Amino acid sequence: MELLLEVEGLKKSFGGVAALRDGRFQLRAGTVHALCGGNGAGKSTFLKILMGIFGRDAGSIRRRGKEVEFASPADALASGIAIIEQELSPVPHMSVAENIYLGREPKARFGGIDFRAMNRSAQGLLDDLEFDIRATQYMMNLSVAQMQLVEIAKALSHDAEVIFMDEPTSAIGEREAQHLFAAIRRLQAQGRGIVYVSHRLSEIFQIADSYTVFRDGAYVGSGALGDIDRPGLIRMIVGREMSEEFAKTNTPTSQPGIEVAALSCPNKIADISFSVRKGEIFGIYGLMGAGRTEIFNCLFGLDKPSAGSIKVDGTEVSIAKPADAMAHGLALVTEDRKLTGLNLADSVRANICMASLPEMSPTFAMDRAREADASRGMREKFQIKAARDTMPVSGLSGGNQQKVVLGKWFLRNPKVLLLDEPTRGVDVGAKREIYRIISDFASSGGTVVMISSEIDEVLGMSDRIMVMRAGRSAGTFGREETNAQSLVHLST
Amino acid sequence: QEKIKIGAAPYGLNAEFMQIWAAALQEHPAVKSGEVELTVFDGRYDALVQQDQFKTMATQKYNAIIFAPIDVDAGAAAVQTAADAGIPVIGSNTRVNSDLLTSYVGSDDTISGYMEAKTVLDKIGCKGNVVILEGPIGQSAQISRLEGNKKALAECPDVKILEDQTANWSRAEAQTLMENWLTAHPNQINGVIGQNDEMALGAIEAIKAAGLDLKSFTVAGIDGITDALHAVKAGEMTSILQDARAQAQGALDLAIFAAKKGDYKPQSDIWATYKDMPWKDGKEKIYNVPWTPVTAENVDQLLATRK
Amino acid sequence: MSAGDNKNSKGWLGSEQRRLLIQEYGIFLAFLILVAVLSVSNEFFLTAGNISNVLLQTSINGVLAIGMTFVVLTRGIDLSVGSVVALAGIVSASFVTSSATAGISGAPYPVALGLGIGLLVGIACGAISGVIVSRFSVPAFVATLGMLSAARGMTLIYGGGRPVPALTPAFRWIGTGNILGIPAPVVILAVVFAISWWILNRTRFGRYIYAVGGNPHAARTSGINITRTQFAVYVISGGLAGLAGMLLSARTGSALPQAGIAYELDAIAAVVIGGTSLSGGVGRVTGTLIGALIIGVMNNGLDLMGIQSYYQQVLKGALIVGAVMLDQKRNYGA
Amino acid sequence: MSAGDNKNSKGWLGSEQRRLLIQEYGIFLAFLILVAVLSVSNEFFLTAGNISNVLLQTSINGVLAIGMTFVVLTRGIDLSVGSVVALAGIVSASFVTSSATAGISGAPYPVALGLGIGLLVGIACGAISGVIVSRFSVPAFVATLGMLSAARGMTLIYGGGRPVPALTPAFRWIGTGNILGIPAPVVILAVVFAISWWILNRTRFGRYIYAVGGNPHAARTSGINITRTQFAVYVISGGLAGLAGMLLSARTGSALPQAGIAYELDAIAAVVIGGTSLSGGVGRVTGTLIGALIIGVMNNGLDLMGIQSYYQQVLKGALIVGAVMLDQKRNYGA
Ligand SMILES: Nc1ncnc2c1ncn2[C@@H]1O[C@H](COP(=O)(O)OP(=O)(O)OP(=O)(O)O)[C@@H](O)[C@H]1O
Ligand SMILES: Nc1ncnc2c1ncn2[C@@H]1O[C@H](COP(=O)(O)OP(=O)(O)OP(=O)(O)O)[C@@H](O)[C@H]1O
Ligand SMILES: [Mg+2]
Ligand SMILES: [Mg+2]
Repeated sequence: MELLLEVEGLKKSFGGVAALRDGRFQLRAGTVHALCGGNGAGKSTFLKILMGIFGRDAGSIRRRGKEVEFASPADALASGIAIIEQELSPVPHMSVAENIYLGREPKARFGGIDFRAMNRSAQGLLDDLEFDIRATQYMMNLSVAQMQLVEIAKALSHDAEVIFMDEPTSAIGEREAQHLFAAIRRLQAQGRGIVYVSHRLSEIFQIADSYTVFRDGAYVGSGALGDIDRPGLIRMIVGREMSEEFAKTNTPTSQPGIEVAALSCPNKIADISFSVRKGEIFGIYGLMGAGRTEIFNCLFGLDKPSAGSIKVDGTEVSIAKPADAMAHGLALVTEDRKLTGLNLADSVRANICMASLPEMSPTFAMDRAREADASRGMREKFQIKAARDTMPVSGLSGGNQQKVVLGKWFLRNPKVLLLDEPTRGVDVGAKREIYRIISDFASSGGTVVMISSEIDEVLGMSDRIMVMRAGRSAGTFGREETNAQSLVHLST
Repeated sequence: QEKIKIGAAPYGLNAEFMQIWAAALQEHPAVKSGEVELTVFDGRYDALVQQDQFKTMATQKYNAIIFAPIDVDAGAAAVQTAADAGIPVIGSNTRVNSDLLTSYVGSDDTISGYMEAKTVLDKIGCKGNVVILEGPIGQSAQISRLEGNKKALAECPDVKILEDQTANWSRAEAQTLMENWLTAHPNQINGVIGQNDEMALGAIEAIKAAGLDLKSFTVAGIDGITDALHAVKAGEMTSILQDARAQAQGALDLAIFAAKKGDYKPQSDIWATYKDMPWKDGKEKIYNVPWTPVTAENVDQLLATRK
Repeated sequence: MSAGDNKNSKGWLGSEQRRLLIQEYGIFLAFLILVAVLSVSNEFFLTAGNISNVLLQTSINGVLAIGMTFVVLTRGIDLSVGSVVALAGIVSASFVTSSATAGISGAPYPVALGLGIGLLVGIACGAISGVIVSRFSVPAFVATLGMLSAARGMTLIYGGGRPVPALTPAFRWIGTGNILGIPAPVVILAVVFAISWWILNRTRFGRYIYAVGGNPHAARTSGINITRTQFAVYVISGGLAGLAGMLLSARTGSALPQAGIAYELDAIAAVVIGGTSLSGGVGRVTGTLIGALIIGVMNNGLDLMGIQSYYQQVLKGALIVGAVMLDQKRNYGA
Repeated sequence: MSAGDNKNSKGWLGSEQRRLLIQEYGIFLAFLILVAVLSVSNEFFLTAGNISNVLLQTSINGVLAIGMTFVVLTRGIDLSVGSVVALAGIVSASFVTSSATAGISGAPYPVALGLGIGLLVGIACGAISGVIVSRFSVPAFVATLGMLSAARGMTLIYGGGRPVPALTPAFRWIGTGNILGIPAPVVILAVVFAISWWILNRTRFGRYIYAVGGNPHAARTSGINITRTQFAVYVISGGLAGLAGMLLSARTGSALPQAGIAYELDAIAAVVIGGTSLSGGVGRVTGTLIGALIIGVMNNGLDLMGIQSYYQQVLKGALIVGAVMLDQKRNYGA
């Protein structure tokens, strides 16, 4: 069978720190190839080099047997390669259609753009994928998930022979993921090659037919997925034996931690009530756009609810801004780390300390020893892989960035933890670790509310689960009385 | 009786000289008596802004305009605008290269440039080294004053011009420049020719700050601004008074004269002060306001007018 | 009464379009208010002559601001426009002067030569800034500040520090002529605006400008040549500054070496007042035009009312801020 | 030879620190090269007297640029500093003049009163800009451009367009005095720098500034009060502009209404040359100091070498760009 891409000995380092030491793989036509590895293994770096986004330090890339050198993504696109990047990169003040056809706008007479044709084909594309997005909407008005869908549509619209998908499903819901898989199957049938990166192993086993594993920037092994089982793949990824169960140790107490009554925000959520006890992990499940994030925004003072009351520790509180919420012991891990979670230009240490500055500066001056300690503590707790803690977070791999956000909020020792897609982009090994940390937090009397689009995660971690549908609660269920099917059923 | 509407268009009002000029207009007897309604337009040091203001005045049908342009040549277009609207224009302070100017009241900058350089050269005995602090390059006053400076310097071929730079009429810039020159030419500078008082004062500050004796320098400026009068009184520099009041009030008299089509007698006292500049029935094209060197004798009297 | 209302809402814009206009250009409302206030408080303000004046007075800043819009949309800034105005003005003038003392030997040449050379000078300055910004990743502020200083120096060197007077009537026409009763500079501004609007809103290059400013990374991964796009906007800004320089000398009848000082501030102000963000990717050239008109109307109106210059400066400061505040209210309030 | 090398590398900085210094402040290298070239080409450049001159000439722009650094780090810009220099200078001077014609009745007052009032004026201007930017979300460019115009107007109104001369010797001391042989303005700059460095690098407020500039959304979500942080940086910039205004009038011996015009450009230039990004969140006040020194050294050096002013301007433009290009090479190259 023909090799669409063949890569050997790819090397890349940033400021003396090796990100990729030996990247290798072979992509055959008509296959879906899973690229696996832990956080910081070098997957994104590898794909970015192949796409011409980064230059390489060493190694060879052969496209259909011919040695190639991509100086920029334009070259890669020209040779029939497209990418869905891990980090979303929308042009916010442009329409969806303009984002999709950026750089390839259909021409009209006199050298202008045929906007009509562009909108029509973009809408056609989105409709084919069954993504519920209008092509004329401004990108900045979309939710993270919707932006991710647009990125998917954009990559597919390129009609490329090779498509890289770097964690395309990390922000989207189950239903949309299935639409994506259907599209992937169609591409596969046309003899194209897809490289698929995901930390959700079930997806890999569902869609891919071969795999390559990287660990610490180097090739570890490859093969057909039919020849390996789930524990085997995990062993290759993390380099040791590891079970995959949810480490659930908490037992809910009877004291209320956070109580929400009749919370409403026009056009977003209506009449949301729930109460979470100390020591409990309360899951919120729903399809994308169901209004889950909006609940947290209202609770944390990022948005103004039109009605409703919030009680923390049994006393009613009024929250107008995040600082108020924090004063009452709330912490919020937001779903979009790039937009609301991190100051990308600043150091790992500064980001970890960002929400605890007053506590760390009793006399206005920062207690730098405490900052360093806190940073070291969180890096150990979440096993954040960074060369130095003074390096900018923008230089961290996606999963490690997510861990920095978690570290920032755990550092505050909150009473109530609001988690919005907390394990987005986190590898199997670290996920387990994070589950354990969340669970320990609950066992020691903390209150946890967790939004997740991953059914396994919600079912595995939560004591009770609220299902959201179109801005309203579709019911709350105990862990034992529900299963994946009924959750999906309720949410649609 | 209709009031006479007169517009004054000075090139800019941020510096003291034009401020005195504008204030003198307001103190003219005809303005005080209410016979004339005067509006002053700030040209913001931009030829085009001035031209636009002429259009504005034409729209509003002013009876006459007093004009102190930023530039000799660029002023012509503005004057043309006024002429097209049938409004007489009286020049003041800076000439305009235009036949359409009704008349002009000002002082010849070439003369003052010559005079100040001459004072410096006389004091240093026509030998030694001088530096020149110039106005913004290309501005009419800078060009003419430099011409005068050069004319005087040509009479003393032994005098060397060590440095010659613009400090843009600015005291702070001149101070910095002089600090650096004092370093680059230690004990070599004998005379400082500042094309205006502000820059001369800046040079004096630099000399003082460097701990040097002011007596071993001869510093000259032009205009006779208040600070310079004080400095002259203290024996630190020489200056030549450019009579802003005479330029302004003279021009205003001529403007009223033009607006009333000759049915007017001048009201300002400046015609009595300057015997060398007779009114001549307002028929002259050019009225040259004489330069007055500031001396120990007249400085107190001049200072008294600045209250 | 109600009939009148109905008639109004069927005016030259449908109500939906009007709503959009106000939402998109809250600044347009500020402009209308300013015009309304001035019309009431001064009898001359709304005369045909004065309207023509205001447009004429806006033309140079308008041309500069439109060029600046291109640059600012890509997250850049062009501080050099004022100096380029002077340089292009003086170089082109030296080819079309009938004064023997100034100008290069043999001038005046045909007016087209003068115009062509003025444009070329502007484009060359823009190209240099463009290369420094796009190829060498020097921050635009630094690169164009360097050009501000260098172009001013070259202006003084070229003309020996003296103005070039006595431009030929043919050349002066572009600054003082009329086309169907409309001043030539206003017609030129209109043409520049129309072309720029078309480029920014209707062509690929326009989209690339927005994309490069909105998200350079996304632009690059979409195969857009960022270097070339950035380079091009500085060339455009330089070329338009060259054009503005010629308009300026043609209007004043002589090219001054100190022309155009601080023009960059007014140009950037028009851009920002018009709603274009200095962080790039957002904004419209229509807004810029309104911004330039606000500045022009303000200067004209305050002069018309005969407000004393010192107080004018205070008022201008307050008005600029007030206009934009009104805009912000519209956009973010309620 | 090799022994000498070894000795060198054990110099006042360890090799690791030195590497960091060059990496972080590529501009420092540019500065050293500039100094080296000037030392070789002019015998006076490295004399004690001239070094003191350069520092003195850098002091006012240095103070302004440090204030500007605070603002720029939060993604803002303060165009009003030049006008605030003039306003604070003239108001404070009017309290400490011994001239009967100028000043408010009863002046001179004690120098402390004059200084206090000058600072207050600066702080008040900064506070107004700060409120407009932080509360009303007016773009900083517009808000401070308004203040640029308004403060200049108020300066002219306050002083009637005339300078305030004859400042008391006690007041003039801050501009012309010496402390242990070091000019007082240099000492003031050093103190301002030290405090600012401490605030930006060692305090909670400094962290807020970087966070707000780096990602306002993330800062807000982390409980940081953006409004208050933004407000504070404009107050700091205004206060330092007030201080600079007093230094300027104390140095020149009289407060001029046209003082400080275009100072904002030099201040921002120092900030940007020093590596602080106009898009906020990244930069160091040490870089700003080096940036201000580069500008100061350049002006001084070109004057010392007696280069003609037209050519100076061209050279200055080229040098600024060159220095930053060197820096960029260091950062992104190899
Ligand atoms: N711009 C950069 N500067 C410095 N280091 C970088 C940069 N980009 C990546 N790295 C480093 O390279 C290593 C590999 O990162 P990469 O993003 O390729 O990992 P990944 O396999 O995609 O991880 P994840 O699953 O978390 O997305 C990481 O250790 C990261 O810190
Ligand atoms: N920036 C925005 N502008 C306008 N509407 C928005 C915006 N963000 C979200 N919405 C809409 O608000 C509703 C609730 O969105 P929210 O983000 O809270 O949903 P969610 O359940 O968290 O889903 P997900 O995060 O998976 O998209 C949806 O209808 C969504 O389309
Ligand atoms: Mg990755
Ligand atoms: Mg969500």
